[in-house]
Amino acid sequence: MVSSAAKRVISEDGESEMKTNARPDEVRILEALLFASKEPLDEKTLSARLPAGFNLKAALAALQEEYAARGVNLVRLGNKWAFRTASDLSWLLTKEQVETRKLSRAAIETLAIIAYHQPVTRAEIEDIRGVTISKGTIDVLLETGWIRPRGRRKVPGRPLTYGTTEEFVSHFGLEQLSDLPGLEELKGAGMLDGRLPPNFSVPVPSDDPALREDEDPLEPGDLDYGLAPRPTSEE
Amino acid sequence: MVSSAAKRVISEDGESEMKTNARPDEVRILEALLFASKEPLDEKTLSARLPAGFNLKAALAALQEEYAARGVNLVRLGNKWAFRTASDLSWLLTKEQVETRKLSRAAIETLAIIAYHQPVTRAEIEDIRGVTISKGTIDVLLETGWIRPRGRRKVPGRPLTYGTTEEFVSHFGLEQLSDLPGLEELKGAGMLDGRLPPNFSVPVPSDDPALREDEDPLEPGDLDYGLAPRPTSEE
Amino acid sequence: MNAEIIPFSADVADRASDEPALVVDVEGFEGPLDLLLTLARQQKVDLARISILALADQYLAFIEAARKLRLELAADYLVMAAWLAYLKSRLLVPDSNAPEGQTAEDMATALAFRLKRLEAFREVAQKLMERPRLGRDVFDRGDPEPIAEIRHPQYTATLYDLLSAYASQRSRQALSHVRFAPRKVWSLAEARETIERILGEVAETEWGRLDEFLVRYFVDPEMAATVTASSFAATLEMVREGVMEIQQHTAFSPIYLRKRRAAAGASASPQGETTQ
Repeated sequence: MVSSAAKRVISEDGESEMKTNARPDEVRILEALLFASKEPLDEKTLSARLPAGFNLKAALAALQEEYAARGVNLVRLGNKWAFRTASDLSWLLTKEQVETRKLSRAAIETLAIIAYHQPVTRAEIEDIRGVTISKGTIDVLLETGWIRPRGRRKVPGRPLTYGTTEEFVSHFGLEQLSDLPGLEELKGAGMLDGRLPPNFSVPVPSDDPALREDEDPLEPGDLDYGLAPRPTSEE
Repeated sequence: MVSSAAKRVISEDGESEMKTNARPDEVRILEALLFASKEPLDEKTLSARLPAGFNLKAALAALQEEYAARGVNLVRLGNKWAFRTASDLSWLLTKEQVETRKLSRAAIETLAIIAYHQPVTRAEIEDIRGVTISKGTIDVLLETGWIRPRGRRKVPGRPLTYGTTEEFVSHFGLEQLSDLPGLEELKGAGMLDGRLPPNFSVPVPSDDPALREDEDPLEPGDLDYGLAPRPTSEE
Repeated sequence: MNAEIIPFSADVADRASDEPALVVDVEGFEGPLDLLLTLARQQKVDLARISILALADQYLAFIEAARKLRLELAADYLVMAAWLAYLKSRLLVPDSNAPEGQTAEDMATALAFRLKRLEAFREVAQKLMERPRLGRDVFDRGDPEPIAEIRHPQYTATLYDLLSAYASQRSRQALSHVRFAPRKVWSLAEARETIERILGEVAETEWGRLDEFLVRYFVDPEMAATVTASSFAATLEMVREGVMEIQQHTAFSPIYLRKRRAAAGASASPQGETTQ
């Protein structure tokens, strides 16, 4: 728990003063930082503005609990934190809704395969869907910022592998990737190990940027391909 | 008033559950509206977006009080309302960044004259350099923290005299100012031309803060001029 | 392709009468697997227990119907049709003498797995899209408070920069003094200024010797010639202007000068110490 002693407040002119306030100042700082930002903030960024030795994890947990019943909630998104409006109030906020490009069925399915099956190559996506992916589908998904090329599979042709991004996690409000709805059932039914040799353990989707054993890092220039990612070698 | 029935909360897995909480719905709604709005909202706009019969003033007052001790406050801006970082935490909204800059040729030449010839007035620097010095040059040098006004010369107009600081000595890796190379060393290093006139000399520099015989102490207020140091009397 | 709709008759018998007839818009399918999955759903059984044989029949009937209507079908659909026809023949007429390898049952199981997998991904895709989404169901701070950047300039300069700047400007300045310090020419303007000052010092009517007045300027022997020449030229100029009078009795003899009297027309003769 956060220390409950009176907190040192750094006032604008840099001097210190004692403040008697039931609310610990570290929590106020945390609150202010997270509130001011549109983007989720990681714990490192938050720590940089807080006194050394401050128990950030405990404070975040306390703040999250404190805001749980409010119109604005503190949510964890991957390894970042952000305030978001409570999801049950969406009916009030129609004015704030942003026009989003409606994704085609092909794009939605492709996104789901990338999310649940990552890292995954284009050929693997095509195998699952039983149809070739049009170039535009991957482009549209890259444009959303939800997917990214993350490496190359160590197989002949060295195809690009795709995975999801932090924006994906933030957009769909996932605390972590394993919170993907229906993931357990999908895994339990053996749907994620179709192509792998039987001695492989069942893969779990992971957006951990660390490459898998069967992935090579991207090469210079690969990210330029990002927006037109159909390396001929993959065919 | 908004229905006070238990609210439908969409939990993370998309299912609904009943949630009983003591927090009045009005405040949650207001909180979410103000949080998500792109601009401060006036009471008329808020009312229009809230269920009929909603006691706006009461909800605003309640919310304002609730947030008063927090890192984020509900503030009234004219006749509009918005969440803003608490004013004592406004320093959180600044990011200090160090930007490396190279000194201009004129600045480094002026600095060198001040280092060797201190205490020295602007007019004396100009006399040694054979060119006039722009106001900006002295300003930049004062900004570096490497020079300081140290007194006033006992001559008509009582111009400021400049000298170097301890930061100067440490920045240039000197143990003391008198470690600056003299005439013979500069010649030896090939920096000074061999064909100099016989009366050419290089002073032995000293940053002894004690005033010289021809210096008066700075007057109150002189140091405020420090960052805009062209007192008209010096012209 | 036209937006033609094919009622899919092969299936009609199995369907409850209140259901709309399956309308098949070929364009609406995302490939043969999608078409197969749609057909499989009509069997209303778990995909694991689906009759691949019946499914193959339905698929082949669909392709046949589409061909009759002269609909263009992508090659994918035709390849699948050929494969299903082959699978069907092997399922119907098992070849007991076939070497070990993939059996018709394995092929059917693999197809069933792919259909099941596609359906499973469709289901999770749907669930994913139904999650509370940012900008649709939940919102971030609409009016974020920007972080202002305060830049602290950090100046850099090396000792070498400093020393070479010092040395080079001192040398430059010292050498320029050496070049221009000795003035070898006394300009006409300088001469005139000096003579005017001298004239101011002498009494109105007195004649004075020019070289006596200028003696202090002859200290540097190098200057003698230029001082004499310039001051003589300056005096002539001033005489012409009527500011002063001048006389010299013989060539190379001393030159006398005095202020011109303001009103008096006649010029008095020089004082006694001069020789006529």
